[in-house]
Amino acid sequence: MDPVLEVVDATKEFGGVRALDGVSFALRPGEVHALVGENGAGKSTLIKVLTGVHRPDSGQLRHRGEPVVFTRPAQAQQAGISTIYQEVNLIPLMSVAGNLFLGREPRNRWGLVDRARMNEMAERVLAGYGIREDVRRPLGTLAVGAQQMVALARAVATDAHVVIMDEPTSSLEPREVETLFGVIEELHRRDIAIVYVSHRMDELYRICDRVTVLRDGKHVHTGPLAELPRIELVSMMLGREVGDIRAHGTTGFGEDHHAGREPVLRAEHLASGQRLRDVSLTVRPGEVVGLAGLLGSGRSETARAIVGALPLDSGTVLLGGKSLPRGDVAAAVRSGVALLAEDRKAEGIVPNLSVRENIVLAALPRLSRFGVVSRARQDRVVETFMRRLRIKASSPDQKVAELSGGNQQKVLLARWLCTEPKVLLLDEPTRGIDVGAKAEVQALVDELAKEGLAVLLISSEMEELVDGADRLVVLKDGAVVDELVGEQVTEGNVLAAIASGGERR
Amino acid sequence: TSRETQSTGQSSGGPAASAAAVQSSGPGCTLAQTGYPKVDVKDAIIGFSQSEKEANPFRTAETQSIRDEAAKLGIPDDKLLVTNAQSDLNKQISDIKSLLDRGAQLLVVAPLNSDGLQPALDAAKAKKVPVITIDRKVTSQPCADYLTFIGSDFVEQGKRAARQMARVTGGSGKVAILLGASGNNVTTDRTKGFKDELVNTPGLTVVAEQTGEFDRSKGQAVMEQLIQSNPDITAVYAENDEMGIGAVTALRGAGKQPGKDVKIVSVDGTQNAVRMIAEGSYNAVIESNPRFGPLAFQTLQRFADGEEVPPTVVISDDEYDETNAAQKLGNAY
Amino acid sequence: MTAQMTAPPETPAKPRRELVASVLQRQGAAIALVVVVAVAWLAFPRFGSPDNLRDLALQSSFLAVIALGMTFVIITGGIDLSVGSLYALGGVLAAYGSQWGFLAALLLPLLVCGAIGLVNGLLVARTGMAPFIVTLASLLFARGLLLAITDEGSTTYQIAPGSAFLELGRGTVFGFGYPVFIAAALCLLGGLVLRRTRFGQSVFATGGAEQSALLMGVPVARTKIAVYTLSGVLSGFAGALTASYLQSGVTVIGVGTELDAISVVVIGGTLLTGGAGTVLGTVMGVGLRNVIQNIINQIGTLDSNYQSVVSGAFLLVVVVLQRSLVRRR
Amino acid sequence: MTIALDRARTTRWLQEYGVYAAVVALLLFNIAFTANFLSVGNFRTQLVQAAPVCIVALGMALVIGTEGVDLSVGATMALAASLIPLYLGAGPAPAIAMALLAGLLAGTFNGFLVAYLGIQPIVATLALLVGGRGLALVIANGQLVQLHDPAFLALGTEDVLGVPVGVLVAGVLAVLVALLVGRTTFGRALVAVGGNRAAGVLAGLPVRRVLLGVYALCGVLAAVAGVLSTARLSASDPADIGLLMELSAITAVVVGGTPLTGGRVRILGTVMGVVLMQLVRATLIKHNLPDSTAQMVQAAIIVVAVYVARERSSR
Ligand SMILES: Nc1ncnc2c1ncn2[C@@H]1O[C@H](COP(=O)(O)OP(=O)(O)OP(=O)(O)O)[C@@H](O)[C@H]1O
Ligand SMILES: Nc1ncnc2c1ncn2[C@@H]1O[C@H](COP(=O)(O)OP(=O)(O)OP(=O)(O)O)[C@@H](O)[C@H]1O
Ligand SMILES: [Mg+2]
Ligand SMILES: [Mg+2]
Repeated sequence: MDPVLEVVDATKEFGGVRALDGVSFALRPGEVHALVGENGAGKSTLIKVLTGVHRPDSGQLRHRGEPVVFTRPAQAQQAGISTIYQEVNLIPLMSVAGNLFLGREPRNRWGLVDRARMNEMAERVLAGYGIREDVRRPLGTLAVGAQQMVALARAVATDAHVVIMDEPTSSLEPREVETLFGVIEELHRRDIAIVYVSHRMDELYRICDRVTVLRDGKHVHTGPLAELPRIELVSMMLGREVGDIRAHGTTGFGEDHHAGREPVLRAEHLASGQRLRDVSLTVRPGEVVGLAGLLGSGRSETARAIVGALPLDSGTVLLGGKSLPRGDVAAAVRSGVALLAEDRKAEGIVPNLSVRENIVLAALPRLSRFGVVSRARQDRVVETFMRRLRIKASSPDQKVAELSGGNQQKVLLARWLCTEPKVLLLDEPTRGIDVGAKAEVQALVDELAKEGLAVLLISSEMEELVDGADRLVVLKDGAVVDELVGEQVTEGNVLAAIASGGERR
Repeated sequence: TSRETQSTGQSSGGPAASAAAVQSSGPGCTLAQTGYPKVDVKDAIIGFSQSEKEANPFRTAETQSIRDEAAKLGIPDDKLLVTNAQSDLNKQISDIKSLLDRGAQLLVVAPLNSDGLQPALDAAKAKKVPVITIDRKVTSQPCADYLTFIGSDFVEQGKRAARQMARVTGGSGKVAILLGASGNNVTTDRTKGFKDELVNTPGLTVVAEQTGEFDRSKGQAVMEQLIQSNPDITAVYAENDEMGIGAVTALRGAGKQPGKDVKIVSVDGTQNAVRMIAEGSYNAVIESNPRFGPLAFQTLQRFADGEEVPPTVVISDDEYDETNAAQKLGNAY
Repeated sequence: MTAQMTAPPETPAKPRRELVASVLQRQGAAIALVVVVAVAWLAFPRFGSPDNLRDLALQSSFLAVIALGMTFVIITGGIDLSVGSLYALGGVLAAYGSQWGFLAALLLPLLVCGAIGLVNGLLVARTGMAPFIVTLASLLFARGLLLAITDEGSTTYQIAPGSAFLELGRGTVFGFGYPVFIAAALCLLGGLVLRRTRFGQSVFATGGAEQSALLMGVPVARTKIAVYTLSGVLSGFAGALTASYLQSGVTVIGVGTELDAISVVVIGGTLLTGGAGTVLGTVMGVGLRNVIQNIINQIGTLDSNYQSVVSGAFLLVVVVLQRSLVRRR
Repeated sequence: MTIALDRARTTRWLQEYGVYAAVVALLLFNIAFTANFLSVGNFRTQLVQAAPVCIVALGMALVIGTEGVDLSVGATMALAASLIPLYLGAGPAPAIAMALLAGLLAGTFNGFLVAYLGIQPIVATLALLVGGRGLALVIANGQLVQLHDPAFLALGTEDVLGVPVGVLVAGVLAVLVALLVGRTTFGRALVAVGGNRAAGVLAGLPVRRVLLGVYALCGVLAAVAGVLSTARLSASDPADIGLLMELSAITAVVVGGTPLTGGRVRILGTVMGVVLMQLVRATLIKHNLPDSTAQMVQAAIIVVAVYVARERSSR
């Protein structure tokens, strides 16, 4: 079968970093093709080459057998290739309907955009994806998952014959994931070819026909997925021996920890508007407390409230028995609370600064005297943590924006660890990072807890929560509905707690 | 028909002395000709539209002169309406229209620019309100669009500056010109007059002309540059006193003696410049007389009385040099 | 203005309190305008006189045309500092062109200023240079060009008294000058383009999230080029209107007009960060500025130095109020 | 391949060192084609004239680093200048102190609007640009005031160690500001706030205080420039001092390679940017070009300089 879309021997460099190195990739009509690899393997770059966002330095692009050059994403779209990019890429200030139809708005006979019809059509389309919001609302006011569904609807609504999805499920909740899979099946039936990128193995095996593995910008393997053992796939991604990997479990977490008696962190009756109604929880030193709940249940808000980044209507946060001043992040950080934020790009890295400067950012007061930064102490700290977290960067002077997602995440973790915190709040610490890095981060969390750190872990991955946490607090609609301890910490119990909404207690 | 306008002030010494006007040519304009109503100045509501902020001595003296004369004539405060256009042409048009709206029966306007006030003049015409423009002529029809223009002859100022320049330099040397703001017709006229007259003194050559935008610090900065690139400059013609004073500072900074090594002639007649002549660090200043008050009110009264008003009334400009600076310092503004 | 223009983009239909807040925020300038006009009407008997209102409308029309283009530029997340110079240049070119008749007088400024706007757009869109600095350079360039064609500003081109072109700026209907109607029509059209065309959607998308817009297939570069060109053309046109009104190509106008235009656009509720804004808001902003200016004139006795202090304070009050309304939401 | 690599390297080099190359090129041009260029006096003049712009540009660079801009620097200079004659009777020190205090207040006011009320910098500082000079004129009663205090005027005329006072002050301030940016927590925080404000907040940086401090510093630096310019002019001239200074300063900063998008501050680049623009002006004056040509040439140079130094988006 002739491929519908194909790159041959593509190379792409970003100022010395070779993101793609002679990669060839062919997509057959009607197949669901998985694209996998570690963080920074070049998946997103390959996709951007396929869709005209980047032009390859060398190599050729073929569409239905004909050589083509896409200079703008619009051209790829016109050719019937539509894409959902890794980060939600829509216009937050524009209405939901406007986003959905941007560039192909229905027009009346004077050529003017017919808003009424557009809204009506948008409502109809989105209802099919289980979204019943006012389509005239700015898109930015929707929850992230809903936004992702809008992006999906937008990509599928065009009469495309190729749909490319770059990590579409990373911010979807299980119900939405099912909707997405339904859509993919439908597209499959219509003989539309799909490129699917994800770090979640289960998903890949469930929906994909074939797989292409990239490593360090190079093509490693292409073949049918079903007959490829999972462990072999992982070994190809990581470039390590199968046996080496088998020794580890699926997550990087170890056994339960031995927590101290007295909680170091105590949050009492936190409330903030509609989003947080009543959350109380405690974390003891050496303990990993998981925060479970559906998307939008207020987990991130809880974490933000604890560090003072969310204005509280009522409630107190006590650290070691002393209450933290409300709304003062600096004070919380000084007292030893650290929040690894959910959105790495928006609230984590400072892209223009170097790896070194990013790492020491929160610890500056400790590394300076009279406001002057001590170079020696700074370099020592940076070196220590780069080694300990195995941060892959050409040097501490490299711009953090040039690192892969997983390494950026490690830089942020390092930023917090070098403040020597008492409490670490981790909001989706492994979102969007590859299996290798993920296991490393998980192992690190484990190790930190063993050293006596109090950890609050937020994750949308049930497996991660259940494996990692010693105790689980379950949230629903901004309030605590249940708490699971020890043996109770199982996937089933969490789901039951969420479903029953706290009646179990 | 031309007519000598008499000075209303004291015969000597006081500031008003230099407000005497010389005649001008052209057919006159009478009340009958225009068909405007007869309005007695003392009982009228008078509007004065100033063009720029009163941040420089010329504008200060100009506005003050109008106010003083009105007070002298016993015009109550609420019958003299004053606006300031803040260097915004559109605002001046609005100002004038609003003066008309507020019932002004006679208008004195210091135009921001020679061109562009037509709409305001038309509005005055429609309301049969005579307009006198002072200090700057507008390119419209006298008698038809406005009554008359009272002001200096800027070209003549330039010529007089050139003659002074010839005198103080002894007729030879290299001259730098500090131009006024680009696009301003005062700049154009003072430059033209100066250059036209300078031709008669073959020993003097212009080696540089750069704008100092009528501003002291810009004048100083430009002068500093010119001294470096043309160390042989022996004279400076500044198109206003402020730039001239800037040049003095620049010359001092470069270790030269202003007024001696490098001669300085400028136009305006401000206290600061005239004092410098007396002190010997400046050579000559051609006055640009801002005291339009007496003449303006006089002219309006004569027009009301049915007399013929010439299209241009040239105000007499004094001249300051080493011979008279000390004793005429009180005249400077 | 028409209903289409008045409708704020994407009215959230839900809770009433939210709706009120959003109207306050979006139409803050309109509300302020109503209040200020009401106060002026009561406090100054001459404010409401037909002559004053006509003059107010006429004076506002020139700035409105410039600010219309600025609104488009700012919604794309850019800024155009060259409008003041282009305004002056447009006037000079119109006066210069009027010797060859109406069409030349109109087209010459539109073409030249449009071309400079196009260069602005090309530099911004294709090289990724900051709009602030690109248009700052063309502010200088356009002034220089203006001086070059007027012999360093010494020549002022007059429009011959009989010229048909004069009618454009000086004709009146019901005492209101043609520029008032022309500006109103342009703003109406501008509002329609912004709200109801694909181009308008591209403008919002470009300013809202440029990278996303690009990935969504919006012709970002073309949109940018178009808005800067539009801004240039409109500034040139405002200059031509002014020249016709003043009967000459005055060289001393337009200094600082860019700041006026930016501030009225911002007062009108358009975000400087791009992605949101309305033409109606801008029109209200222009009205507000000129009404305040008019009130200062009505007071009449305010020292000229205090006038700018009052203008600055006023700008501050409006911006702070608007900001607190946005926050409240 | 190697060609591509060379090109990439040249581009990077130009980006990094473009201003320096341009300054050198312009110097060479002047040495070759401008009469009397190579003289101590001439270089002194250039430095003396560049000093106030440089001081303002230093503050502007910091503000731009936080993703802001300060349009009110010229007005702040005027405010500072307007206060000097009022207090000069008590001696130069009190007069200067009052002027700097005015700068501090103006800057703090801007900073408050930006940091605590969340108003966009352009608009926040536009208010002071519009009103500040008016206020200065009100204070000064609208008049230029000739100054005679010899100790104060010495600031504009005297040398220290053979260097004019203004130049010395600018040099020292440049070094201090460079150290501030490179070596202190404040400098780090400033750049981080400009690069990613939300991240700064979560990292526990005192974001608001940093912003307030940056604008306050910018105000003080503008006031210093105002004091020096006033001394040099030997007159307090609130109507004209610092007119359009905001544009000169921003141009210098951007030409010097600091992007307007924040997150990066180049102090040496800024100083070079100031020097470049000063040399351009000097060259145009020395060659007696008419105003029209001068403005167009300046426009072209700004575009070319910024084009070369811009951050390239890879495609
Ligand atoms: N615009 C860019 N500028 C510089 N470097 C880039 C750019 N985009 C990608 N890179 C680099 O190219 C490499 C490949 O990145 P890419 O985003 O394709 O990885 P990925 O496989 O999608 O990783 P992830 O799983 O984290 O999404 C990385 O080293 C990355 O740092
Ligand atoms: N900008 C916003 N405007 C209005 N509502 C919002 C906004 N951001 C979030 N919400 C709402 O607040 C609630 C909680 O937010 P959020 O989705 O961050 O919770 P969460 O439990 O942390 O989920 P997760 O971290 O998995 O994304 C949701 O109902 C969401 O729709
Ligand atoms: Mg990716
Ligand atoms: Mg969350």
